[in-house]
Amino acid sequence: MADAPLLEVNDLSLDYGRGKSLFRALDHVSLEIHRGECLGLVGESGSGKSTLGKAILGLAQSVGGEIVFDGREIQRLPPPMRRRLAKDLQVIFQDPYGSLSPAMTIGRILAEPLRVGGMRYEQAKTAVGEMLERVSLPREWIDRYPSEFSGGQRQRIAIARALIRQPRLIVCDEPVSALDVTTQSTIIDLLIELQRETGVAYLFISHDLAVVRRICHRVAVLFKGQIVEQGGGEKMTTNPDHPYSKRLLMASPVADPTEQARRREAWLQVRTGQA
Amino acid sequence: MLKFTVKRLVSAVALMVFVATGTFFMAHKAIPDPVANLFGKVSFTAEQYEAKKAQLGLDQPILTQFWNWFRHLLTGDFGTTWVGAPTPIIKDLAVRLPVTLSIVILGLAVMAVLGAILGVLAGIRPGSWGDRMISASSVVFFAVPGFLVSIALLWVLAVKLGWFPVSGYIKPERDLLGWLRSITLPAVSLALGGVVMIAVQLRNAIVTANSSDYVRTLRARGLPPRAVALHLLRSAAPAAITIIALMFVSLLSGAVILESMFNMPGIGSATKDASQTGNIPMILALTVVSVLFVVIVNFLLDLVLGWINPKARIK
Amino acid sequence: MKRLTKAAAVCFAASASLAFGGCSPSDEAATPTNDDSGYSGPDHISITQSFSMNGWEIGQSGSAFAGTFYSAVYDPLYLIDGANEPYGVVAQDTEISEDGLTYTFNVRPGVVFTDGTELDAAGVVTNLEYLAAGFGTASTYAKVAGFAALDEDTVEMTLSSPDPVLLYNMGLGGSYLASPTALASPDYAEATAPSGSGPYVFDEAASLVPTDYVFTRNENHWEADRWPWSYLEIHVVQDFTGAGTAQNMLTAGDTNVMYASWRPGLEDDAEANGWEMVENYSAWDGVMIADRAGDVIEPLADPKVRLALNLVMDREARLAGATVDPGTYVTNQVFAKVDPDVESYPYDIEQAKALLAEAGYADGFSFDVPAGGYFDDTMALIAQEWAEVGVIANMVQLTPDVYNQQVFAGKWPVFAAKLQLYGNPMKTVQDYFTTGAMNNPFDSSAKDPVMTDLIAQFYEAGADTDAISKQINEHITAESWFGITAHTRDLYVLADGLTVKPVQGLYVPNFQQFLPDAK
Amino acid sequence: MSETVALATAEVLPAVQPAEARPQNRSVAFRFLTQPGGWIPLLLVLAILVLAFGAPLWGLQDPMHIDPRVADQAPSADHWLGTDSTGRDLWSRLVWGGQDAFRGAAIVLVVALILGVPTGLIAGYHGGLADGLLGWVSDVLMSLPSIIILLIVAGLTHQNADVLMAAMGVFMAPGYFRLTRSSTIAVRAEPYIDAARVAGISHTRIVFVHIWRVIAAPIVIQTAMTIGVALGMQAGLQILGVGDSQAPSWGGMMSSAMGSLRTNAWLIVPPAAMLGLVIAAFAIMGARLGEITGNRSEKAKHLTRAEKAELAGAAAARAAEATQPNQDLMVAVKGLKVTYATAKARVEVVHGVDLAVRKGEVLGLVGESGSGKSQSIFALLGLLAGNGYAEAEAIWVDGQNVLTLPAAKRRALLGRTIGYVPQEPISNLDPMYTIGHQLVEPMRKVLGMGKAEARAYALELLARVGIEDPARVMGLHPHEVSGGMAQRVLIAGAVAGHPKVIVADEPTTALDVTVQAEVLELLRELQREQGMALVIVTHNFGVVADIADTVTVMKDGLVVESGAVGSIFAHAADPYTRELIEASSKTPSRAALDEGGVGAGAPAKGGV
Repeated sequence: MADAPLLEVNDLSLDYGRGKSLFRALDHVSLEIHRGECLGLVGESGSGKSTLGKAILGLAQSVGGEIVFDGREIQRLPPPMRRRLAKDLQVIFQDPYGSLSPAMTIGRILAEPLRVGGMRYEQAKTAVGEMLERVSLPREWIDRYPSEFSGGQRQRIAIARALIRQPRLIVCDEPVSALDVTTQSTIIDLLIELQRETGVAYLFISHDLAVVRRICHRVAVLFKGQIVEQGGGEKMTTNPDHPYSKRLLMASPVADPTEQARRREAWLQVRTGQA
Repeated sequence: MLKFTVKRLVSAVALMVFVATGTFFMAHKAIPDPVANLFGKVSFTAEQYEAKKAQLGLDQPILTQFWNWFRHLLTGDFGTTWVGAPTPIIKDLAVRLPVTLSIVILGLAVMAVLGAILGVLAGIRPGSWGDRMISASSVVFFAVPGFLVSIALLWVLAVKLGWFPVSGYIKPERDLLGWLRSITLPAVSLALGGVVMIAVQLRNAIVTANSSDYVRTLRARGLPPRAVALHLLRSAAPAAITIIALMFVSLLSGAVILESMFNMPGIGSATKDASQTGNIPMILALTVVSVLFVVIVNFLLDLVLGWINPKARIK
Repeated sequence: MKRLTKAAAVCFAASASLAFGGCSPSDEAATPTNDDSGYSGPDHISITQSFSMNGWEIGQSGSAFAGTFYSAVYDPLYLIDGANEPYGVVAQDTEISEDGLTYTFNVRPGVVFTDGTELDAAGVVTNLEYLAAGFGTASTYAKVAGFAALDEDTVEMTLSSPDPVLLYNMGLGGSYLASPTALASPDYAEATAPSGSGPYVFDEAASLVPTDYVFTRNENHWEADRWPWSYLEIHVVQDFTGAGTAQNMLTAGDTNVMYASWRPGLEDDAEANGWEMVENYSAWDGVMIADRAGDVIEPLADPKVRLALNLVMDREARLAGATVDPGTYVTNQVFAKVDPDVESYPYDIEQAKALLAEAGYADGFSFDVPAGGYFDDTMALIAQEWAEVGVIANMVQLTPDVYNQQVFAGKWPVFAAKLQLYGNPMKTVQDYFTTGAMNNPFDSSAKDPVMTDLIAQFYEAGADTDAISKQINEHITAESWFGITAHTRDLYVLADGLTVKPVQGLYVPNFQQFLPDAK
Repeated sequence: MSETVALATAEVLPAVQPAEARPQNRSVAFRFLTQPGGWIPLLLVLAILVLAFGAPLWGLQDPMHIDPRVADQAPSADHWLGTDSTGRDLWSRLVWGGQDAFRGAAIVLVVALILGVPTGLIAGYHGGLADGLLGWVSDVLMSLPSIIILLIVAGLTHQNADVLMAAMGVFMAPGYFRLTRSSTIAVRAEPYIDAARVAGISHTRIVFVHIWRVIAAPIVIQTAMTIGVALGMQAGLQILGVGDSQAPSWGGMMSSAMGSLRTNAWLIVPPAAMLGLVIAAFAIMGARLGEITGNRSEKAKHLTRAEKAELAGAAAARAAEATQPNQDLMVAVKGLKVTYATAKARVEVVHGVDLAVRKGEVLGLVGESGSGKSQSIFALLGLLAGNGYAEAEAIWVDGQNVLTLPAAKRRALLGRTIGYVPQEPISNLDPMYTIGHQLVEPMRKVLGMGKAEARAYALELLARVGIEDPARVMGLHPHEVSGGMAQRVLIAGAVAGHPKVIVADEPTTALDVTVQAEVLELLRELQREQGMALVIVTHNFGVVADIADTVTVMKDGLVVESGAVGSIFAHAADPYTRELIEASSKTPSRAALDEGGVGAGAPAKGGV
């Protein structure tokens, strides 16, 4: 991907709380995402992966560093300019039950971003219908409420909402972690197809290396607010270099007894050596 | 715990100062020419009017009046009452406070005990007839104002059956049993609304705690039911205690009507008379005292809450 | 409900006019003859009443409400007997000079105050000078120029002009004596206990001000043996719920004297419990047309208009209600002794309309009247009746105390009221017609030449006050000075064989009136 | 007086969790109207409103007309409710009085809403200084006995009823403020609000569209309660003599009726009954609405003792003939059925399941959410929720069929023979007690240890489960420790009684991957050391591969396959099992998928 990156994060730092309870969530983080690429961001809780997602989406204010989207610094944009950015930069959240307003029909939920773009509800209805079918949900369900859908279906609606204005980058914050294993793989495959079709880029945040391996072209490992290693999906999920990446890989159990036995032995070595 | 206590203390004092100042200026605005009212049925000449005005200090600018009043307030001197024999209000309060406090505290006790018993009974066996009865009756008891309840009680228990004196307050040192009998009816009338509130609150807290993960884990450890019950009570207690704090304020308000109905010389009936005769020092004293009690009770309950629930300490 | 027969009603009326307190229902049941030694009544009196009091300072004892409290702890110079005539208590051998300007009396020996001071003439003079400046008692001594202690036990009062009502007022509560030493101390007014010489002493510890007062015997009182009771109690009950708090206390024995107003079934309860009922016609009901000169409401200057306002009031209809006291005596006169020769106003709407047309107010007029006191129902009915002839009275809402204060400060030309009836016509004239009197806020007498002349004659020394007050009564009825509908009575219900001789100027009788040998 | 009760209603009614508030507002109204608890009070209130405000139409007598001749008459043909002591018609005064009552309540409501709701939205949405300041003012208002201030205000306004009611509205505002603020804070925390902001939706639109839709229902409930309280307080003030005594009002009627309570007790009945009725109607409506929109799931029908006894009886009978399993099985469950009783029906979630684990071995119980795996082990432990009950041919634990044991004996197994490790670490520790107390208490009460002995043993166990500074941790409270540390404490608690079998319900699902590996290793070591059997419930086949000897796969309340780990992984018989294994085993990398151009849908062979 020789051309200029779609998103550049340079030397970004972010703190929570003040004084005694100051907590450095991001510590001089830098990364790039190119058009049509899926960058995995892997880390454990407290590693700062969600915070980075929020900073990029403007939901959290950094204390230093820049976030350049399509060549333009987007952290200090005045609200109207920031709102115009909504067309290109979208989000999918983890909790299927919390990411859709319970009091609105899915038709209205999906139409809302379009109406912000100036379209009236009637006009938006056709676009919404198409989008529903694109995420393989029947068009006629437009007037139903989120509570009438399963977790997997709700995430499809959330994906539809993210895609409806043809964004160029979607921050996916652990989009499948709350789903069953079988449903997870169908949603991942949907995301992959949509990426191939629309050329949208993903920042895919997860704690599960198996999921990241399947969808991400490149993977960055985050530990206590710092990116410890970045690399191709295959390498980072089989033979990473940084010790923490190694520990992370070896700690995730694999559904194969012999392979898992071997991995546990390796994990024990690393642990005793380290301990 | 200390930092938590100090913080609560500071906000309590701030509240008292705010209320005292607020009521002072509101009362003076509410009753612009208090002197005229105080002459009652006797006609008076111009210079008698001026003499009285000077005697009460009303001729000074409002701010100096406020400062004089506030300075004395800090030393516990509420000034003298303007209506009736000019006695120091603090003496009058000394007679009146025990009356109101007996009713309110007995009411609180009845509310807490009855509420706790009903709440625990309903909480332990949810869905039982007791539980359904309590939640159903909570709507009715909540709806019916306290003074209607007191009329019914007065009529049946005092007038018809004569178990309780019809009116009047008997000093405890004069006749302990008589004292208790004289404050029971007003206290119970005030308490009934609160009993159901606390019962419902306790019941909900117990049911939630009972279905919580940690109680299941405690049972999985083999803990006998009685020990588990203690855990339930401790986690349900904060909810009930917050309601008691809220009910204390409404008890005080309720006292105003009930003391007049039962002819008991408490701060409640004094408030009604003072507000109608424009007796400003008395109004201010009564307001400050009742809010003081509310603040004290809230402060104590906050401490108890903090002690019971470690998480609340860092609030 | 046993309705009282017409005859009995008349008997009540008669007793009012004869003012001798005879013919009260108690007469029928022969009162037990109790000579001094054989007193057979209870050992205490406990009165339940709805009037509270404002402290022990003798200067404010003038009002008709506090008499009971003061009569327990203070000795007065004069009191009033059942026949509304003043008699000497501490003051003996009272002599009044020919020109009515000097009064001399001797001070009874042996009067000792609770703080040990002995009463002598000088002590009486200190008291009288204090009373002359007292809040409630100043009007009593308005015409007194000075007091002097002629010798150890004789006091002389010199008046600036004759005052036939002086002794009556002093007897009504204006002459209670406090210890001279106590009077001298600066915070006397704030004393929470009286320093009197009376038959009983206020027991502050056992009392619960302002609802329960207890008085214990004063053994070294100069006529201690005349008082058979070991202690006295007064319970103040604002009967807010009307649940008959007082009556329940009577039934329960918590009290043995109840001050009450009539209600259906009271006689039956009295009979069932063996209580005795004594009545006292204490006030008139109706509306006060004070602005008789039309200063504020111009049409009221015309007697025809005032008469018209009286003619539309259906006085008989007011008696028809089931809960109206059958003892209510319909009249429009202000004198307690209703003069049969003075004709009453009939109920005649047509004539009222004619009179209004004559006076030029055919389509009526309107004005404001106060509301929010305790007489709203009375005013509402009268306003409704006046409206039938186009006279609109708009009721303006006030709080009870603002109502009282503004009404007697002369701010309202017309107001509903329930004002005292005095057994002694002289007091009625003084209180309703002399300048500055409380019940004469607009001072109409000064603006009516006939009235000013009659008042002047009334106050000449040795005047035939009865004859003059009769002429005054005829004049004010002809000129319709008042809108009175009836005289109402208070009832004292006594248990345990107690009895009382009521005094028509006092709402609640002094304790002296309960004595077996009460005057 | 009862004004602070309105503030309590926010607590009394189930705190509405906005995220799951019943969304279909349309059907909320529909369901409200079809319930007797809904339409009856509504109809009653509407009838009274129409009656009151349509008063001139009904040809009533003039409520103000005084006629002494008919005073204090009992109800009769021309005076339906009789007359009061001045001869006025009670029925017309009661009807006209309705206008005064509802007018007053309406003013209170409007003022309380205007003051309470916007401030609640601002405080809840923006927080910070606004929240602090408004919160303090609300506390001040709540701590003032309102009757005193209202009496003063009555003096100020010379009994002007409207201003007085507005002042009462100010006292009711904290009720709305607290409710709106807490609901807004709850909604504000929901991801869909962040999604809306990312979608470029302005703050105001978020507040007035997203937040308003969800807090509308609780506000309606609060309104029903507030009207009731306002009516009560208005009457209370009128009884104290505030306001115009002549104009018809319920409070005024009661005030004069009290004056003649002894002579004509009937006078107080109509106004008191009407007031009580209207207030109760509003309160009932509020409670019904609360239930409909509340988050309370299907009203759990708690099994009465009788029902449980009957079921136990049946189980005991069946157990008698059950055959004795072979000796080396620590736990054997035969034909387990678990059913939950809701208000409407009984729902069976486990339909006849057999489970077994040999002594000293590890059983992996695998299945997706809703497969009934957790319910099965809770049935085994006898810890089903109140409205759940289990039936089985037999549940053998350590050679005993627990179904034949009396409850006390069966409970005795817990903590001694059977240990339990829960899933969510933090929520399984009692927030009110220190960690030390929660370890020591079972030791003393169940294992009969002395205080010092228990404390020492607890410290030893904490060290054994890998906690560096046991003494410090003993004094901490659950909210002061990390998830990993809490899970270690729970494991210590489970093994304290030297149990013969540990039942662990997804012990590592809530933990980070690295901590998960540590905890699994700890479980494995303890299991080996003490030769315990271990039943581990999980949805992750990786965990099964890591620790289990035998596997049982469950789906929709049934066992689809069971067997030794090796054979299941090598050649699982059931397609569902194969699919599960595939999903969490090595998958092709994204690069591989892109080259092959293979449809992302079809799972390629191989794994991570």
